[in-house]
Amino acid sequence: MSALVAVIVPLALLLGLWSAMALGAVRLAGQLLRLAPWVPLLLLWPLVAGSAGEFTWPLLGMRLGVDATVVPVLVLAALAWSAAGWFAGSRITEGRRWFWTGWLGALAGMHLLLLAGDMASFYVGYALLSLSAYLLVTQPGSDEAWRAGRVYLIMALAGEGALLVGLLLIAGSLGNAPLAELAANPAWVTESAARWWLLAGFAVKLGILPLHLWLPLAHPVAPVPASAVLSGVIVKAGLLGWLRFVPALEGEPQFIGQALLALGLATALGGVALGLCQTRLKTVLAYSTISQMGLLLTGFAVAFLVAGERPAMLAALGLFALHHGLNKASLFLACGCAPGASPWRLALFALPTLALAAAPLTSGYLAKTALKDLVALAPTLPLVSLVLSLTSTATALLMWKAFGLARTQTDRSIGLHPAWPLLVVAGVLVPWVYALAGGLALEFAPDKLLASLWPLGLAALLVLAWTRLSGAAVRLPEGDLVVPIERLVSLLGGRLRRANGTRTEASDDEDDTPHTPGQASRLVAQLLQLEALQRRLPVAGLALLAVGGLLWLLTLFGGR
Amino acid sequence: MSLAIDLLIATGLVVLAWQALVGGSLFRGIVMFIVFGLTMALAWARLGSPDLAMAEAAIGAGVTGALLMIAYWRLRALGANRPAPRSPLRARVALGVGLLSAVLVAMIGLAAVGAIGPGGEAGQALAEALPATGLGNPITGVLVIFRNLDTLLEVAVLLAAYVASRAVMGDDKAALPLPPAQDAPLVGALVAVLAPLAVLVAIYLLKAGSQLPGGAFQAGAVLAAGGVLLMLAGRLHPAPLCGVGLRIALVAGTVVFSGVGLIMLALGQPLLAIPGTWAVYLIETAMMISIGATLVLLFAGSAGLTGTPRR
Amino acid sequence: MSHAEVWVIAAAAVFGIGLYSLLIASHLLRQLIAIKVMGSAIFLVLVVAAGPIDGALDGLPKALVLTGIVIAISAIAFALALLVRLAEVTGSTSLEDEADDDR
Amino acid sequence: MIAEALAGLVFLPLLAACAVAVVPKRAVGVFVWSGLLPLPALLLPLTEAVWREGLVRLAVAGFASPLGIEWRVDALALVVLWLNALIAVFVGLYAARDYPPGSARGGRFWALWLLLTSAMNALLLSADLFNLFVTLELVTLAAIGLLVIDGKPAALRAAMRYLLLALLGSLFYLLGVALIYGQAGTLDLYQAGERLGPGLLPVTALVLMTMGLLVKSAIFPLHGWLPAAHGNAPGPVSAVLSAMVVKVSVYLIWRLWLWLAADWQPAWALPLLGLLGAGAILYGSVLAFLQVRLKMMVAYSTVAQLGYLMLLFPLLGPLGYSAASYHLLSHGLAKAAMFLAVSNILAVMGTDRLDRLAGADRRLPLDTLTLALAGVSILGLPPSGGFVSKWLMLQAAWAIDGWLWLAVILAGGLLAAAYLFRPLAVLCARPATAQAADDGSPPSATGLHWSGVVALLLALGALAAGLAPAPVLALLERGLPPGILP
Amino acid sequence: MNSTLLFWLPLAVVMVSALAGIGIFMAGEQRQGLRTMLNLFAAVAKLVLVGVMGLAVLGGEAPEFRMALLPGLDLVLRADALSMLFATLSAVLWLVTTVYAIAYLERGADRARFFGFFSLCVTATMGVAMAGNLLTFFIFYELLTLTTWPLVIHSGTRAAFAGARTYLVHTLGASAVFLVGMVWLYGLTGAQDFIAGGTLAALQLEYTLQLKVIFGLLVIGMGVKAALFPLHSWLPRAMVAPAPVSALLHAVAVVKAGAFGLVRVVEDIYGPELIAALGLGLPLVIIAGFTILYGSVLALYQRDIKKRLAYSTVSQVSYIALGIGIGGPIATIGGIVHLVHQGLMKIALFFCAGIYANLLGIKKIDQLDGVGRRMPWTSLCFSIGALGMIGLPPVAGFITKWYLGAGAVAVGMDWVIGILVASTLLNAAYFLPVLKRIWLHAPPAAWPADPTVSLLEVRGMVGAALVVAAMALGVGLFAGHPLSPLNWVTGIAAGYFP
Repeated sequence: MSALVAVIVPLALLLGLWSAMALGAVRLAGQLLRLAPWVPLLLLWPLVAGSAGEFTWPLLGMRLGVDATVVPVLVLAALAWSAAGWFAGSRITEGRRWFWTGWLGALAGMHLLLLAGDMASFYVGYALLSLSAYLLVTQPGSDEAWRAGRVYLIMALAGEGALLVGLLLIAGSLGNAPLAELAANPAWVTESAARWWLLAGFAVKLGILPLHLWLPLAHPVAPVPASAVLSGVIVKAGLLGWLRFVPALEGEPQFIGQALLALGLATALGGVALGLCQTRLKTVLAYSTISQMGLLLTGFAVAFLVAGERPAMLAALGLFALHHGLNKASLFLACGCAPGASPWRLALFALPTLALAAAPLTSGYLAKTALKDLVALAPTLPLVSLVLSLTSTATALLMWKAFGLARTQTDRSIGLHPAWPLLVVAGVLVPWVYALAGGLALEFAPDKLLASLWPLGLAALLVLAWTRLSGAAVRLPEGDLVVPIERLVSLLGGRLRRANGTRTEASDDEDDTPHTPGQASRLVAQLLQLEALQRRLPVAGLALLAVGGLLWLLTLFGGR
Repeated sequence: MSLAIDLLIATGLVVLAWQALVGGSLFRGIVMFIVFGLTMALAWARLGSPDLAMAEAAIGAGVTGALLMIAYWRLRALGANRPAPRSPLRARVALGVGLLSAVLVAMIGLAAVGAIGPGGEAGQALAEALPATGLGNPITGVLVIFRNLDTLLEVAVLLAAYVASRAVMGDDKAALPLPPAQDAPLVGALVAVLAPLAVLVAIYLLKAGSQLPGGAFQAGAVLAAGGVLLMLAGRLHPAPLCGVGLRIALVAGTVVFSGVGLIMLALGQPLLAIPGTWAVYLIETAMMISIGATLVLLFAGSAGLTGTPRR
Repeated sequence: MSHAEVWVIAAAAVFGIGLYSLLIASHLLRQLIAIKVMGSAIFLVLVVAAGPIDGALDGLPKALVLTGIVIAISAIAFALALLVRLAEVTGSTSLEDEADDDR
Repeated sequence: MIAEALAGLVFLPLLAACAVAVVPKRAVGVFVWSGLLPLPALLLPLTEAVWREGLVRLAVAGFASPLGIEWRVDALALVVLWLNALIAVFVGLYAARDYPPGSARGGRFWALWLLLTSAMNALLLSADLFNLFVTLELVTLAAIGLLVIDGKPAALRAAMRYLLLALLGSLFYLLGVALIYGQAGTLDLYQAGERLGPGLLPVTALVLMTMGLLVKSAIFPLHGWLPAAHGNAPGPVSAVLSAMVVKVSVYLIWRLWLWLAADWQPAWALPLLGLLGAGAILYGSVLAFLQVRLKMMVAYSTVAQLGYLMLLFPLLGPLGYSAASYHLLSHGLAKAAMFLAVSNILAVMGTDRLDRLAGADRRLPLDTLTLALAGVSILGLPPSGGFVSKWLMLQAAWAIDGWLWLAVILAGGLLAAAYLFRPLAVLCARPATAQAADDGSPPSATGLHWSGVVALLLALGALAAGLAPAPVLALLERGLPPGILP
Repeated sequence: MNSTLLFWLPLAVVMVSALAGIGIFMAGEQRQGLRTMLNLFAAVAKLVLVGVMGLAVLGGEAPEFRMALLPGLDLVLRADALSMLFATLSAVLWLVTTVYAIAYLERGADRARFFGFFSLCVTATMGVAMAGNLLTFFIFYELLTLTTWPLVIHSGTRAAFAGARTYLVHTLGASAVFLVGMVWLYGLTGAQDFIAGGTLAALQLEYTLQLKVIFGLLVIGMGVKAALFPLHSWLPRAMVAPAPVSALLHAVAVVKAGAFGLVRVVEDIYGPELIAALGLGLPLVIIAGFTILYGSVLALYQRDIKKRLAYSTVSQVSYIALGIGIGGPIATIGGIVHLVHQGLMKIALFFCAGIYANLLGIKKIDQLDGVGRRMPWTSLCFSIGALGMIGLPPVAGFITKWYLGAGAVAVGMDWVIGILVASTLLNAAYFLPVLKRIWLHAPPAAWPADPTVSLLEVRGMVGAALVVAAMALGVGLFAGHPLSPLNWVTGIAAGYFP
């Protein structure tokens, strides 16, 4: 029951806000807005109550409930979203209706997504989330926002299309199956390629390498709280999708797991490489999200390499997601509060960067070690763990760049919003609390500490070397590959439109001359002349005699 | 011998038909037509049916000829007699029509010759049923008793022709022009003798009709001829309105015949059964009056007739 | 009733001439005469083709012919009235020279 | 009881006509309506009798067929009698507006109208070949008299041409009768049928009679006189001409070929008659589409629809027979309604030229509706009577695999759609000028004149024929011609 | 219920709007009060009657009106589950559209003619829904063509006539083909009423070739009105009709009659087994699939709102054909339930298009900038409709796509999912930019036309749009509800696949 409430409240709020605005009751709208930040916390209620509801009426028979895989993302969503909501409540001034429609829509989608117990509801939540996110991305209304929005929408829809194909393939045999049943006996996997369609669909949301193009465009351009939520929470929906719809079977051929592993590592390193070439802080952070998601993929790939490791994988990935979500959200909020204005703010900004770089004793170290242990389980080449550590170095480099950019933002007039420090604290504490609750082995064994320390040292060494040597930084436009693709599309579009131009819509403007019969053409004139001829008596007589004669012959001789 | 006479009359008919219809002036055509009518009467006589001969002579040649003449005169009075332009089309089609009608004639001739044979069953039935009716003349028997519906409808046709020609006239004109009366002395005397004679002959024909050749149609035609004579002699003039008496005369034939027929039906007899010879005479006189009046009015081309000339 | 064939052939010939003239003649009056002539020819065929009943020609067709003659005269009379009216209104006595009359 | 009904059908209008010719103008109205209105009532007992026995016979003047004249009423005759009665009454009601019985022309009009009705009843009853000739003459004279009652020059010339051709047709018919009497010795149509085989003479006689009747019913190559005559006739007259007068001679062609020549199996002649019909359908429709004047268009539509009646011959069979008879009925009603509506439009708008009638439906909503409803029946779209006949004809064509006839029937329907929707589109168009002047209220529709209502009733009759054809079809099923096995 | 009521009820349902139509014609142009009252009364009465009949059907009885029409052939109006579905849809939407039309034509001309033919058209639609055999279906099917023609030419402009002419050419051509098919069918099998599961099932494939040709003819006959690919070009051109006409007719009555006809032919005449046996399902799916893509692609290029909606209708209606073509219980349910969904969604879109055109004079898509601010509620309805069209949950379109996809896979036609997803993307491609313009663009300085409009007019139109949008949303959201169209159709499909 509580789950249903959690889903319905944001929608109700959206409708109330909407009609208030439409009817012009601004005062009522203001009051409703003040409620908005606290709605995400409702998520915690079903977590606590743990009730599972089944309602046959809505959609195709909606099941709601909370289960193990969704808990970390649930907590992350509750915390990050409410903080961002608090921040947005005071900071968003113009285009409020547009923003809040997007915000509450996304929130409702996320709620439904998290609490969904059956495929249809999950897909409904996911679709609502994607569509509302578009509104958040295009909220500023600048040209750049429109471009980002267009790219985002195209890729989001493509992803959703793939998702739909996968879901329908499953629905063919199982109908609107509950998710539990899906995970329990994945018999349907072998029947069709549904699994791979779903993998690709969710990969778009996670920004895995070839499909990441929209992320560096969309996240930075959105208003600060929206970027925080986008990068922090919404991206994790993709992970949830993988966990639910892409189960690994026993005798999975090895090359699949290795391919995924490689893709994850490539994304991690690629994200950092591209991030280093950026000039804007929020874009750097966006690329850092891409690389972190790559790491998640490596963790996920393990399930394909070694059987029976699902609980461990769930715990590790959940922890990592939680850690990354909170810290990334706080970093984005920082962008809204001029981090470079005072040393105190710089310190606040530094904490999450260190966590992300997996400095020892931070939540990052915790998550990264869990991840490394997970990957170690898989019978892969030793090279993989080495590369994994290198990713920490890379992230550290990226964080250093971000820190550099943050220092330049020294506009003191922008106040420090309390939501930022709150989120930073949560980022530090909550992963630890979760790890303890989750029962993860917390060793502080020296080799683990050392293993997390040397990458940082290497990173510091590289930074020093880099600034000494050239000082020139390589510049890349945001969204890297998107730019050439866009140019290609506009070229193609132009030619298509020109070709189509000739066939523009027939001008059917409403000229209202009455309908008059067409002018008689020559044939018609001849026909009328023939008719006039038949009127004359001699011709009629001739016709009569001819017909009579023919009839006489036929009757007399044709008869027998 | 009789074959020669028949051949003569037959070829005469064909030649006269050709003369009337092809070539020559219109007036000559009309005159030839009247002669053709008379020859036709001769033919009927040769074929042993005096009734038909009288009818053909009186109506076929006499009244029709008069109508044609008065129409020709009126057309000339209206100046509408200029010959129509000879359209090229007609020349081309003429040959075709001629050829095809020749084929048609051959076909009809062949068929008709084949049809010649002993009298049909209807003829025998007539011969047997006639004595029962007390009539001598089979034609009157057929006309009034056996196939009386035809005769009734035929009088109705005559009435329809009159009303239709009134409809054609339209309201604006009282009557069509008539040639000025000839006031030469001899005409007056001639008329004074002939008019009563016509009435007398008509009555005689009517009475004799039941036993001997004659009958309502011939009597009516003679009356009409008398009327036409009076008109031409200027004694009788067309009038814009049709007097009540004349109207009753016009519809007398139809009304009396239908009346008798319906009364008999009411009395349980079959429809249009004729009770006796008195009924035959009653019907015959009514028809005579109707036919006479209608033909005269058709000749006059006016709604009614009056004795006094209009100023 | 002798030599019925003679009459029948003559009647057929007269009918042919009438038909030819009706279709070809340009003056309406002549066409009406043609109709009357064809009528007479048909009556001839009707009576002669019926054949003799014990010596004399069958009486029934003769009665029909009488009716036919009266019908013919009434039709011709009406046609003449129509012709005169047509000549009066349109000034033409022929159906050939009229232009398209339903303009 | 039957004899009185039959007598009434013929003599009531006849005597009424005589009365109209005699009585003073004031009293004409009474006789007109007393002559016309009882006609449908008289038909009721007759219908019941035909339903019971299938055939009603009456020897006029008590003498049996070879000598006397015999009246026979079977299903087909009854259907056409009903059509004649309905047309005479309803179109008569309409005509009372243009030719009030009291007026000068009224007297002549109603005399001819009653004579025409009586003559058609007599024709439909009679089974005697010569009597048919006499009634045909009376019908022709009365019809042409009505045609020229307004005295328009175009009408006069059309009447003259119609008269000449009609007389020519009658002469051919009479010649055929003469030959048949010569051979068969009897004038009764059904007796002659039994006595004559398919020899040279009977075939010649039949062909001559058919030629005469083809001219009078304006079937395709010989239709030259119809458009001018029906197009220029006054409203009610054109309605009765198209709905009844032309149909009567087609009815006689059916009688000759299906009863008299029932067992001659003229295997090749029937398709020729069918082809004439097909030609009529296609040629008439195309010309109807090309017409500029509304009345001429409807007249050409008659030429086309008569083609359907001739399609009976190639599709000979119970289905084809009931289809053609039903088409005769439904077309009569629909065409009469259409002519009345068109004459209303002509009266109110002053012209029936299509290019000057744009937006007329505002002023004449009822007549546009009548035109549309009648159009539906002419098109053969459900739920009209036209559809029923088209449906049965299609089934008949399918039964004998007559794909040509199937195509012609469908093409006829589509072509009819072409020439019928064009005027409807013009009527409902909004001319630019009218729109500009549309600031005030739109031109108010002319009041609901009862003459418009009469036209609408006829159109609804055509539609109703579509909804309740079962009784009529059952009746026709009963009176099949001898040549056709049920 | 007693038997006499059961006999006359179907006829009453069909004829109540006909009587209203005739009354409206009689009332004439000036008496607007009487006309509105007649209109509303008839709409409500019909809804009540349909409701009563629904109860009877639910109660297991089968109300049936039978009249001997041709020897051996009857005019049958019968209420079975499928006909009730379409009848209820028509009755409900007629009431809503009447309210909308009254408001829309407040300042229009020729309203008597409009509403008269409007009522007759609904009579025809109801007749199509209730028809018990193919002949009755054909009669009302043709009546529908006739009564819609005057509505299409209502505005009387040249474009209207061009559109009407195309409409006529297509529909009358199709009726000729349909007639030949029907005659042939009756020739083969004799006159039979519709039987769930197909009347021809008992034919044991004697005339396979002829049955295939007949099926082709019947599909062409229905295909024109159901706007299947080669026969669809009349629909966009008929968009010149006023908005209420486009709304009810081209989104619900005419187009649905064609689709409904297809369902009848496939399910009630041939029956699913025979269709599968003769292999007729595949061609239908291929044609429907191609139409779906073709319609969507063409919709991309349209600048005029109603033209774009028209092409979207062309593609959406083919879902129904796709569903019954695929066969199998799930896809058939998807196909038939789309009858209701598409009706609701499309009518909402047309209502909004009508409001934009009537109140703001907006006809082209690029005039739609910022209209969301000026008319928030109308734009909301438009958005719900548009999202439904794309197939985004929770609007009704999603349910259909879900069932069609699942059904296709269940039968083994996986490639159909490709079509569904492609069409979803194409729909998004031509609807989302419109939504973007409506909501996210700045409004122009002045609207093309801003006539002073009475409150009644605005409330009537927007109210109707809102009601319909709400229904579209509700049907989608509460698809599981026992009374929802989805469960209703599941019951119907149970009849076809025992």
